Amino acid sequence: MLDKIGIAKRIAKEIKDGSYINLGIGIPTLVANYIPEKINVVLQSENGLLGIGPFPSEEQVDADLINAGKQTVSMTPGSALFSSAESFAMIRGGHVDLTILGAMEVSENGDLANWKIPGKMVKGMGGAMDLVASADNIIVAMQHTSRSGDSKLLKKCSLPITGLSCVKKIVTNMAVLDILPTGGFQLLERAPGVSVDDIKAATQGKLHVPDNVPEMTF
Amino acid sequence: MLDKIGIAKRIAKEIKDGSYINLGIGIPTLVANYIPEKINVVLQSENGLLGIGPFPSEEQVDADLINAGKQTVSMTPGSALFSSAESFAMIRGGHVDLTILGAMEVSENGDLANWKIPGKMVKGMGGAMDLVASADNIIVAMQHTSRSGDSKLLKKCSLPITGLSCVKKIVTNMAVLDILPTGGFQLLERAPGVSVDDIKAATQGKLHVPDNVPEMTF
Amino acid sequence: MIDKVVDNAATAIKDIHENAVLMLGGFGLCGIPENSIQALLKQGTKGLTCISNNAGVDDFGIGLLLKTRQVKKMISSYVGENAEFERQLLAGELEVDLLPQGTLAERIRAGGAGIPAFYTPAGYGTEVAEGKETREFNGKMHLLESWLLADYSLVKAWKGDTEGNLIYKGTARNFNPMMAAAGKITIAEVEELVPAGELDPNTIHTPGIYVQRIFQGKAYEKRIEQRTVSSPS
Amino acid sequence: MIDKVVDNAATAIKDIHENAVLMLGGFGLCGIPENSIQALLKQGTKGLTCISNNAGVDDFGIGLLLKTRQVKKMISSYVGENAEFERQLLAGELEVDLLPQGTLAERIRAGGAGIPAFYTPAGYGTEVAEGKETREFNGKMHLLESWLLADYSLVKAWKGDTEGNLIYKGTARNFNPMMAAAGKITIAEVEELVPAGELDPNTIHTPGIYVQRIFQGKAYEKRIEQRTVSSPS
Repeated sequence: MLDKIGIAKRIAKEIKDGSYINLGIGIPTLVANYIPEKINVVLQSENGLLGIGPFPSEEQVDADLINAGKQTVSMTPGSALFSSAESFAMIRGGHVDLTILGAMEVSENGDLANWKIPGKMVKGMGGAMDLVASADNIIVAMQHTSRSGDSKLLKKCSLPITGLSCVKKIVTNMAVLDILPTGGFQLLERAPGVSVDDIKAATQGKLHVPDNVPEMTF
Repeated sequence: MLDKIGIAKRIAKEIKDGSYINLGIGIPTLVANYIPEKINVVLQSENGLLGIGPFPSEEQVDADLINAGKQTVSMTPGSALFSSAESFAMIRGGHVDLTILGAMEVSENGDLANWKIPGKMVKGMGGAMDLVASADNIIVAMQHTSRSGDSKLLKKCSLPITGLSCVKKIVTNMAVLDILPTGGFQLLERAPGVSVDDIKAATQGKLHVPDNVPEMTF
Repeated sequence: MIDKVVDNAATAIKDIHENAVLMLGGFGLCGIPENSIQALLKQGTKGLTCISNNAGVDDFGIGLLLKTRQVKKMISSYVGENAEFERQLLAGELEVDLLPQGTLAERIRAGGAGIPAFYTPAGYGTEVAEGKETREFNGKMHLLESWLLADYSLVKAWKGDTEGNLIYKGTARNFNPMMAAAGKITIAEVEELVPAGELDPNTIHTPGIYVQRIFQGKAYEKRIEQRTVSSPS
Repeated sequence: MIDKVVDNAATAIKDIHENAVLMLGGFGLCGIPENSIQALLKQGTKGLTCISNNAGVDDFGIGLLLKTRQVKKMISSYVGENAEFERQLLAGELEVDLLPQGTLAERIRAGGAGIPAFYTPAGYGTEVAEGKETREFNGKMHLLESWLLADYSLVKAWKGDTEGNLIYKGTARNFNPMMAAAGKITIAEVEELVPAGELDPNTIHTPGIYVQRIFQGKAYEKRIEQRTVSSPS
């Protein structure tokens, strides 16, 4: 089983040199810490910044420079600032190469639910619906099951949808899986100490299991 | 009869303090020279400038600073530069208070034709269609008749239309006229030396003539 | 010459009437019109519809106007940091429209730009699509979304000049430029107000044509929601 | 690290193929990609569709590519300064689509911004409306217009950095920023190429994400169409 950092580390391996990436709040934000040094990427913040740098020092903290999670940040050399309309023009126009975000549920045809739980206070979708409707390449970071052991990789999402058929790849605490273009979860890798049977038991949606399912390496 | 400068001078009297104005090529451009000194206006150039100044001195000429007529210009203090999309956002969004442009024909319901003569080389509409479709207040500068004496203030335009029901006021070499909301040319003023009968003879569209038609003053 | 400069926030917002539709710039508490919000609080105008990406926190930003029950309706993309907001929403005292953030930004941009409607893929197949026209373009489904306009837009900039030209700083730009263009009356508060001609025309984010009133703000608190720092390594 | 910087215009445009759809920045001869046009001329690529507000003059700008018959189609708003253009058009050798300038600018902006279609009032009731869907909003008729995209966008900026960030100067900005966003491959030529970090992030007009290749241009002629000067008074 992976912890949150493990999930972030595994996702970091998917990142290609020269990419522009939007990282959601939570585990996705952690991914930035594990991108190999030889790889150069530019992080996009939907509130209007390309080139998110590390958290600032105490002296550098600037209330006018935050990320989409409202955390104070710094800027990398070569960064650019812009409006929210321009930011979502970038996103909607397909200029961001990779979007990494969290999920509550994913269905076997790639539907994503991550914004609303009926009966609970609705905080809003923020930029998630724009991101998932627009990005060509979406990787989801999530727990494979709920605390009570119910699968979150489903035939059909039970929660309100954020976007249809948008997820390409999923990294959970148990496995790495692709969504097949024809539907279904294609199992690619097992987390250390997790068996194929564990994954089968934890996956409600249609799971394609190849003969050989390697353990993740980092 | 007014010459071009006379038409420009008369239009200049219509300009209100604090207005943002787009001036078309030709007579409209001349209007800028006759705006009273106590009145402050900002001239918009649809290629991306608010605050057109006078022509530059020889030393100030900058190929990167032109107006929509491709003439080298200067900038007034407090000017702003922007893209063509932003420029037409301003125009389409109704932020420009007054548009002054030339016309080949105007119809009694305010249709304007000024971009194309069938059989002649078509140069294009440039920004004219955007301006006339968007501006609340359009003043047209034009000759009342063609060289052969045919009226250009018509029941219906014979030339291809630039915009429907868009003209509010017309200043010709012979008269000042409003387009009535219900249709028809409302005669307001005569040019020096021009009689009401001259104007009647030169106007093909429906002309409303009040009892008293004062001569223009400047 | 018509002067856009007003003395202070109270004068600038004086004619904002009950049930007015407002746009308020900012993302979280970053780039919000602090002075205008304080003045509205003092003026007590009620029944406001507030179009703003967020709803502030309990004791700052739009949260202040929620507490005094001056807000009738919020149009936002994310409203999660506010307990009083939650209470009013659950009690049915507050209307809330939640929109995808990019759709919100683009609808406001469309309002300023005279585009009454446009198509976006965001929200297709979700609750957001309910009651909306859909249409396929290039094999992908889209929703028809309409422009948003406001009676008054309240924006905050870093620098401004007497012509109303504005320059924002850092990520405090966010929704401010589009809102400046989408307000019938746009009221800009700035940290530094300079005479016309002092700002480089090439660096202006909001051309003055969009701004009807401008004033020099004061006592900016610029509260930080998540103060995250790197420990020196 | 993937390097966006290329040596010169010839390298930058090398893979532009026959029948490619290009966008070329500029208004008149102001802000046009002079170096890229010269390189295209030398490369001789034919069958080009050129989306550009104007078509240059007989011996400069896109006019050069017209003379060598490399242009199959022009999509522009105003094409009036070019005798060779007129000859080819009347002889049926050149296709021309004329669009209202604001519609052209907004269709390009929509292409970059992922908006497949939008409504504008410009052109309603005119020849431009032929074959287009119309719709009333708020008592006013509008046309449905679709986005424009390009295989390659050729833009010209004043300053650029190695990340592809661009700053334009004066009215040379015009169509360049929207085109930079609407090209599958955007090639930027700049008067001054600086290392990443030298440009103020707050003053950038085109964020580097839109630019795939950048090079330092040379020998800019910056021809002036209408040299108008004030006589000293």
